[in-house]
Amino acid sequence: MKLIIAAVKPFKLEEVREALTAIGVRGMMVTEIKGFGAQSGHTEIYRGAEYAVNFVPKVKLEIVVPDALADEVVDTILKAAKTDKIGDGKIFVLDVAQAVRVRTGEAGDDAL
Amino acid sequence: MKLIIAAVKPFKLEEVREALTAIGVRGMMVTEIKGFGAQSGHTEIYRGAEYAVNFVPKVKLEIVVPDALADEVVDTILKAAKTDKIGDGKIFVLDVAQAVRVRTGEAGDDAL
Amino acid sequence: MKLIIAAVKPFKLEEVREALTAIGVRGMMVTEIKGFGAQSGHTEIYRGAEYAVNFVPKVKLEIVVPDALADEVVDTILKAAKTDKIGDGKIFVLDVAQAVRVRTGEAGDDAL
Amino acid sequence: MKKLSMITGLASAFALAALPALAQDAEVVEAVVDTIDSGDTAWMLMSTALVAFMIFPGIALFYSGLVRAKSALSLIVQTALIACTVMVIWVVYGYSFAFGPSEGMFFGGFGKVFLSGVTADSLSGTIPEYLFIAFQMTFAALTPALIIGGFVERVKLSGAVLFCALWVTFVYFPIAHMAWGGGLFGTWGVMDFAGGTVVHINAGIAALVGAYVIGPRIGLGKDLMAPHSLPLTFIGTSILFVGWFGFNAGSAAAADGSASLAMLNTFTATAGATLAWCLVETLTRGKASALGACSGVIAGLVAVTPAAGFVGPVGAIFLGAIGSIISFFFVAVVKNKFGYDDSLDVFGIHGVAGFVGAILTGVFAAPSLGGVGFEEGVTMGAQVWVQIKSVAVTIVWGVVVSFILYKITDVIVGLRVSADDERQGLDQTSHGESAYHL
Amino acid sequence: MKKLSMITGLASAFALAALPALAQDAEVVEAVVDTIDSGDTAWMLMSTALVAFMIFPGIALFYSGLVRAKSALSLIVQTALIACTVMVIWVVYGYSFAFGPSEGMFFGGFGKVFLSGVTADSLSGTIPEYLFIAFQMTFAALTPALIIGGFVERVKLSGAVLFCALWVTFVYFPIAHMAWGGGLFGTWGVMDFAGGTVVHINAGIAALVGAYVIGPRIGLGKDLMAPHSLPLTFIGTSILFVGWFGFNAGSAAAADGSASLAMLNTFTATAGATLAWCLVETLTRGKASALGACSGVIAGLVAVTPAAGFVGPVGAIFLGAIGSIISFFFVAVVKNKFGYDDSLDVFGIHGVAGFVGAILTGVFAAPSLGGVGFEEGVTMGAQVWVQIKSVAVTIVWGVVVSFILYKITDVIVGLRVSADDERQGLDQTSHGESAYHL
Amino acid sequence: MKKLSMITGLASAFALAALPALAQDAEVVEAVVDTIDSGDTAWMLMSTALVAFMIFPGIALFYSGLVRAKSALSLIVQTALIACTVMVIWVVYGYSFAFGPSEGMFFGGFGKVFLSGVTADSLSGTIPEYLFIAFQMTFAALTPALIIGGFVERVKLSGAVLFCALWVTFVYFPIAHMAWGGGLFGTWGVMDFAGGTVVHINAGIAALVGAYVIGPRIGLGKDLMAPHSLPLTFIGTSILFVGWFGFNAGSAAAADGSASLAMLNTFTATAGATLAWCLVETLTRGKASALGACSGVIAGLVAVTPAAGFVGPVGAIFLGAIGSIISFFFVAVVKNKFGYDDSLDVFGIHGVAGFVGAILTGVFAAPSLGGVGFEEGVTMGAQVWVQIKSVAVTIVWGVVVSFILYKITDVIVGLRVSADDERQGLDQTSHGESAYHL
Ligand SMILES: Nc1ncnc2c1ncn2[C@@H]1O[C@H](COP(=O)(O)OP(=O)(O)O)[C@@H](O)[C@H]1O
Ligand SMILES: Nc1ncnc2c1ncn2[C@@H]1O[C@H](COP(=O)(O)OP(=O)(O)O)[C@@H](O)[C@H]1O
Ligand SMILES: Nc1ncnc2c1ncn2[C@@H]1O[C@H](COP(=O)(O)OP(=O)(O)O)[C@@H](O)[C@H]1O
Repeated sequence: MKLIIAAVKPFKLEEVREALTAIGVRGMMVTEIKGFGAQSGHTEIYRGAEYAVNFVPKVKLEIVVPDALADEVVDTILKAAKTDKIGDGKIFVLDVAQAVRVRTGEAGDDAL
Repeated sequence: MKLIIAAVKPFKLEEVREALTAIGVRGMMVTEIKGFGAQSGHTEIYRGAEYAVNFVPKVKLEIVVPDALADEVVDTILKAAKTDKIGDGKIFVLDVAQAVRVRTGEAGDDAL
Repeated sequence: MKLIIAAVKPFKLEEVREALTAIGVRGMMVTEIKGFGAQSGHTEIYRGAEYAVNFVPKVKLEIVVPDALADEVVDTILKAAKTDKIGDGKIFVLDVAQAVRVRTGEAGDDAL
Repeated sequence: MKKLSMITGLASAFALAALPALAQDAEVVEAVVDTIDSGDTAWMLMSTALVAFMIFPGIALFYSGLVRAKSALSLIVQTALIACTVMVIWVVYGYSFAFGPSEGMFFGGFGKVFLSGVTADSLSGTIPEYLFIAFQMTFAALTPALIIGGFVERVKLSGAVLFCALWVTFVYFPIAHMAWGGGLFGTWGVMDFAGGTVVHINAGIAALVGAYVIGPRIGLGKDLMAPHSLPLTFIGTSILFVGWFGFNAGSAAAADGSASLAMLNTFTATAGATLAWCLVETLTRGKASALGACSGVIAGLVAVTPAAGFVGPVGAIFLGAIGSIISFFFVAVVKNKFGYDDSLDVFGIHGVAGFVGAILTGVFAAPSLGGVGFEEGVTMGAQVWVQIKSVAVTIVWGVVVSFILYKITDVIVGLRVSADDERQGLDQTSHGESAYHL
Repeated sequence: MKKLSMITGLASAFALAALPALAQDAEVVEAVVDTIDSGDTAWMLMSTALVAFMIFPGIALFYSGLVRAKSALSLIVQTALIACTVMVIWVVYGYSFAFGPSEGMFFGGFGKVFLSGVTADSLSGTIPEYLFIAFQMTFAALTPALIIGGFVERVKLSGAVLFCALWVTFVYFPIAHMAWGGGLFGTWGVMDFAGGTVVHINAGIAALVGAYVIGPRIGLGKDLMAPHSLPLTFIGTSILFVGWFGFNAGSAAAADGSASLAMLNTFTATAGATLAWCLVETLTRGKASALGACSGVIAGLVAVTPAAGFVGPVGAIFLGAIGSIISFFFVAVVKNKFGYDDSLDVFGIHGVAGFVGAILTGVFAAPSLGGVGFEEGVTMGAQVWVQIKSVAVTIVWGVVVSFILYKITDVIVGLRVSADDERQGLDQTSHGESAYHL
Repeated sequence: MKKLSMITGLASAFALAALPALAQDAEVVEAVVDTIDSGDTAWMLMSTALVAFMIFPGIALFYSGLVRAKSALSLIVQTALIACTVMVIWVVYGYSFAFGPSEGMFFGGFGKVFLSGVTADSLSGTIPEYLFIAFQMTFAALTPALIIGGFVERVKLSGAVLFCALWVTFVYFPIAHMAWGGGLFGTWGVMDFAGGTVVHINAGIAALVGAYVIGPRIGLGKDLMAPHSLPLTFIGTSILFVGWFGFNAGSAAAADGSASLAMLNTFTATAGATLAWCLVETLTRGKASALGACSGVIAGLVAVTPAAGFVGPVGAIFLGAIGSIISFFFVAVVKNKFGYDDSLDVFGIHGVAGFVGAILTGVFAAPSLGGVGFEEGVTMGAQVWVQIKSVAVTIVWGVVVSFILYKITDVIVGLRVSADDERQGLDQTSHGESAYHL
């Protein structure tokens, strides 16, 4: 199994989720994060005080899928999250040793 | 070492934490996440506008433990997080190459 | 490639980010988390009701870097995040199988 | 109307002799003061708006901030619908039951249902009767909204609204009639300037009974149930504080010396109570808290309510402080010994500080303690005894009737939501919304 | 000034005969009431502060809570700058255009630009003219701030401010003159106690035209656009509610029976409307919501605005409920059939409930329905016809002139921000701030 | 009491000749106006409630929203306990020190400690003395609460409360006596309608000295210290705005033309100041901000405070705008050149706009600029010189005495928390709470 981690633009979340559901992904974990990368942040001024906010809001998706599905998931996210503008995000793939479903105790691909 | 990632129901957090402490887990990272899975979300209506909220609030636990402890940790979470209702969550296990404690610089199992 | 996960004290975030930028890290994902570890939480009392808050606010950094850079990143975080007081945090290193940049589709070290 | 007549009469007699509020022949008084006073009317218009402010959003925010985020809106909806229901009831029969023309001890009769006979020219003392109706309506609408603090995060909306509709009918209107409408307490010569008994003790009792009947929240004593937003609670507290000037000083029914004294006392009692609560906190656990300050403010306001126009400004400081300290010990110590979940301490603060205020009004009104004094021939002991008697009647009436009404409500629409709904939070399950999308 | 004179005259004549507001010879009235009344002045000082409270922070919070967090501050800045701009305009020429001495049907003339000739001794009825100027200024400043709810999260700040400056000049002042300054509607004998036509219908129309001209938000119907903080919206709603007592009861321009009736009606209409909205919600989708309660409150307040001093307290319940139900169906059903994005339902609530209120004022004012009655010799049918005529004039004037002014504004400074800026949120891109750093 | 007598006298003399406030023989005035006026009383009851609203929750929210979330509650607790402490002090000896019967230049004496001799019948002009006491109490309680903005997120609660108790005793009461109690400034004929010098300059100076003595926050200029909730700050600002009508128009001590003018000027000065701040922001950095709008509102209100009843509505626009622009440059440019951390710009706004307002009152009061004019025989130059002299005395007194009192406080209970506590946030470490559990 693979864990696919993707950082994407917040307003793309729904589109990505729908695209993934369409190819059979049945679960994911979504976190609001602050991204740092090539896309620069912004400046806020409060009366005299100027603050550089170096982080950009992003959402992180974590999806565990059977090995066979991993490439398709990456491709699907690639397509759905793309705006061709800087800051579109990154996808990382990691190996997963084991997966278990809490409710049933099922393990492995069955748990996903 | 293993990284154990678990998505569980928010109101189960304290119970899981206590159960893990009882078997000797000494640290973890907890994140509030939005879960997507078999458990369906809900609908909110604001005046005429209807929104399907597809995500369900969950908490994600990330725990790094020595290899020897990993199975017990998974079992403990399984037991403590279970309500036998849909949406009880998932547990994933990944390999960890290295761990370091910032304060002391200790590495490996000693760092946990 | 390696995924480096670090839990550090929130007020150290900027310092760590700057130190990492200085050694050539060009991206990361930052999440506000609740940490559990040796550093104890605190107690809050609301009228008669006393609550033990067992978690301590931390920030989690996730950084994917080429294998060659991994050790330097760990060292840099070690140095920048250190206050020599309990709760300074942990660093974990995991293997990453693949990385892709959404905007361009570049893969591997090029994507970072 | 009598309440106004009384206090108005009192006010004009103020220079000569200080008298406790007591039932007089309304016609006689009206014969004397039968023209409108634009200054009094201006102040009562404002006082009415101020008490309305205590409901929307005062009490709703105070309560909403104290619960978990997943139920923050439920307190808002419940407050709004209860208050609106009572307003409709008020013009239909509430005003008549409480202030109607009947001579009964417990009931004003049907003579003024649908406000029959009232026109824009009708006067109540020196102000239009429509204004008196509006002012009293805000009291009637606020009181049941206080009760819901006893069983937050688990009550059914329909249950809460139905119970409150029954409760104003069978508890609030009768007791308001006894105290202000020329009924029982009035004939006894009770001193209750702005409604300590009718409003606060009454609400505290009903909340306690409700907490007992409905049972504690799931996870009580185990889950983190800390207030989700103390700034919200502080805004609510402050609005209650400011609105209370209408409540207390408005109860003089005139813009005069009595109203001014009531306002000054409302300040000083609150100051004494807030300092006292925070001091006790500091002594017992080393820290003064924001919720402590807010609790002290409310305790002081409750304690001074019956006393506002009767005690002196320095006496009010002590009165507020005593009410506050006793409430603190009740909430922080006594309550924990029992198993009930009066979640937002309606009984612990409104009830307890209400008792203390009612009794101490009979004490601090003494001229030797800076008060305006008792009625001719009444001793402090006698007055305290009257105060105790009316509190006792209120408690017995409140416990018995509220209990019955909760049971009736439970049978008709049910009082408590399902455990799953409670766990998910009332905002989602009862209202289909989330308080925040940040 | 005439508005005041009229209603003051009305108030004193109340006992004899109930008359709708109509234009009288101002000098004659002034000859009668030429001394200051401190009670009336006290109430109008307070009413003015209450209407100011509706702007800062009432409407700003109401709107701010309803948008996404990334645009929460933009509503605050827009409200503040629009209101401040109109205040400056008001003393420069607005007061003169609306209430100036000219005898025109649509225009008060230049006679009082820069408030020329007004001193601290000038009276308007029984209150200082400075106070009348301030009271009316708050109405003029509030109305355009209502409009921006029609095109939130996408309008340029400069566009919003410029449009509003033009709009008060070419729409608000003329229509205020027609209704209150001795102009057209006044000569017809329209009954508009506190400005249902001038304020609410007017704002609703302008918002609708604006929503149409500016176009919908990016992602409408696809993205989650749920209110970011309903507690904020509830605070705003409550402040609007309390401020509205100044708006409605202050429109009596005196502390008297008429003001008292207006206040009582404001309560009961709101109660009826809130219960009605929540009831319809419960019947149609099973749940009463907090936003529903807030919407009902506003719908009731809008509906009762023209009727406040003319109908009876029980009639007001029905009037509020009817306005609320029609607004509900408009907002929840009708609106969805069209493609426009009147984001915060300014037309759906202020416009629609405004129509209903204006028409029904002519109905519920009938003595048989508990109202104060029509002017000597006027039938219900005739009055309703007058009401319809003035609404119609307002609509036509509003649609045409607003449309032209939006186009002019678009040419001069532009109306809409770029898509990227809109997506990132106005707070960052127009104001360089974030509402929250939690 | 003299303040009231003066301004009341002034108000009645308004038609004949416009006079600046000056000390008169109190007995003479009282002989003339010795009956209660219910309209004036109604307005002063309301004004008192409005100023209370500025404290609870006005200033507390304004400040709380501007700090980081981890210290949001500390501002609330500090404000509450300081205000309550001063209220107790006020009835014990504060009123006597400031407004007591002594003829001294700096001190009212002990004649009215514990409000001795005051009854519900005592009058102060046309209102009950109890009411005058309450009104003045809110000023005394508000002023020290302003000061704490200078050293937020690092001060010890006990240190803040003790300092403020000392400060009102040795700075506020003497200066209030000088300005309003028949003391020094009064004999000079200073024009300070509502307390620009006593309240704002005074508080600004004390905050600046405090910021200097206590030192900057850890991480200043490095860590993100952006306001944690600008909506909270906006609510606070708006409540200050509305409350300020009580502050300014209430300072007329009557419901009359002078109060009306003061109210209108409060509007127009705020409008001018807010527009000016946002305009300068737009010109200098391209964006108008919500915090800028809030800052402009406060700067305008401060600037118009001394001038409220003396200048014309158009003059007030300019006065507000000038005060606002100078504050902007102070806060955005000048302050950064110095190392001190007057965290919430108490000096930068209250101090600086206070100076500007005090001086310009002497200018814009000129009849040629639309003002009500100077006292018989006084030239603009002479008046400006008097204004400067009283500001100068206030500054010198404030700097010297405040500095000593900070040092004394530091010795007795300490002024600053430990670095660890500061880093973790005062809410946890001083109060044992969290503002939010979302
Ligand atoms: N090396 C990295 N490790 C982890 N996350 C990264 C890394 N590089 C980028 N990211 C994430 O991807 C987001 C987008 O990256 P960025 O460099 O801004 O733009 P782009 O993807 O267009 O090159 C960042 O905000 C960050 O959250
Ligand atoms: N494939 C997956 N990858 C990552 N997280 C998952 C995956 N499947 C489920 N989850 C997480 O587990 C939670 C529970 O899963 P769900 O399918 O709703 O119920 P159940 O665990 O009872 O089958 C989800 O909300 C989501 O956070
Ligand atoms: N075994 C672990 N797995 C995951 N995270 C951990 C683990 N141990 C500690 N952490 C994280 O590191 C933080 C600091 O650890 P803690 O034990 O408090 O102090 P120290 O690092 O000084 O030993 C914790 O708050 C937690 O977020």
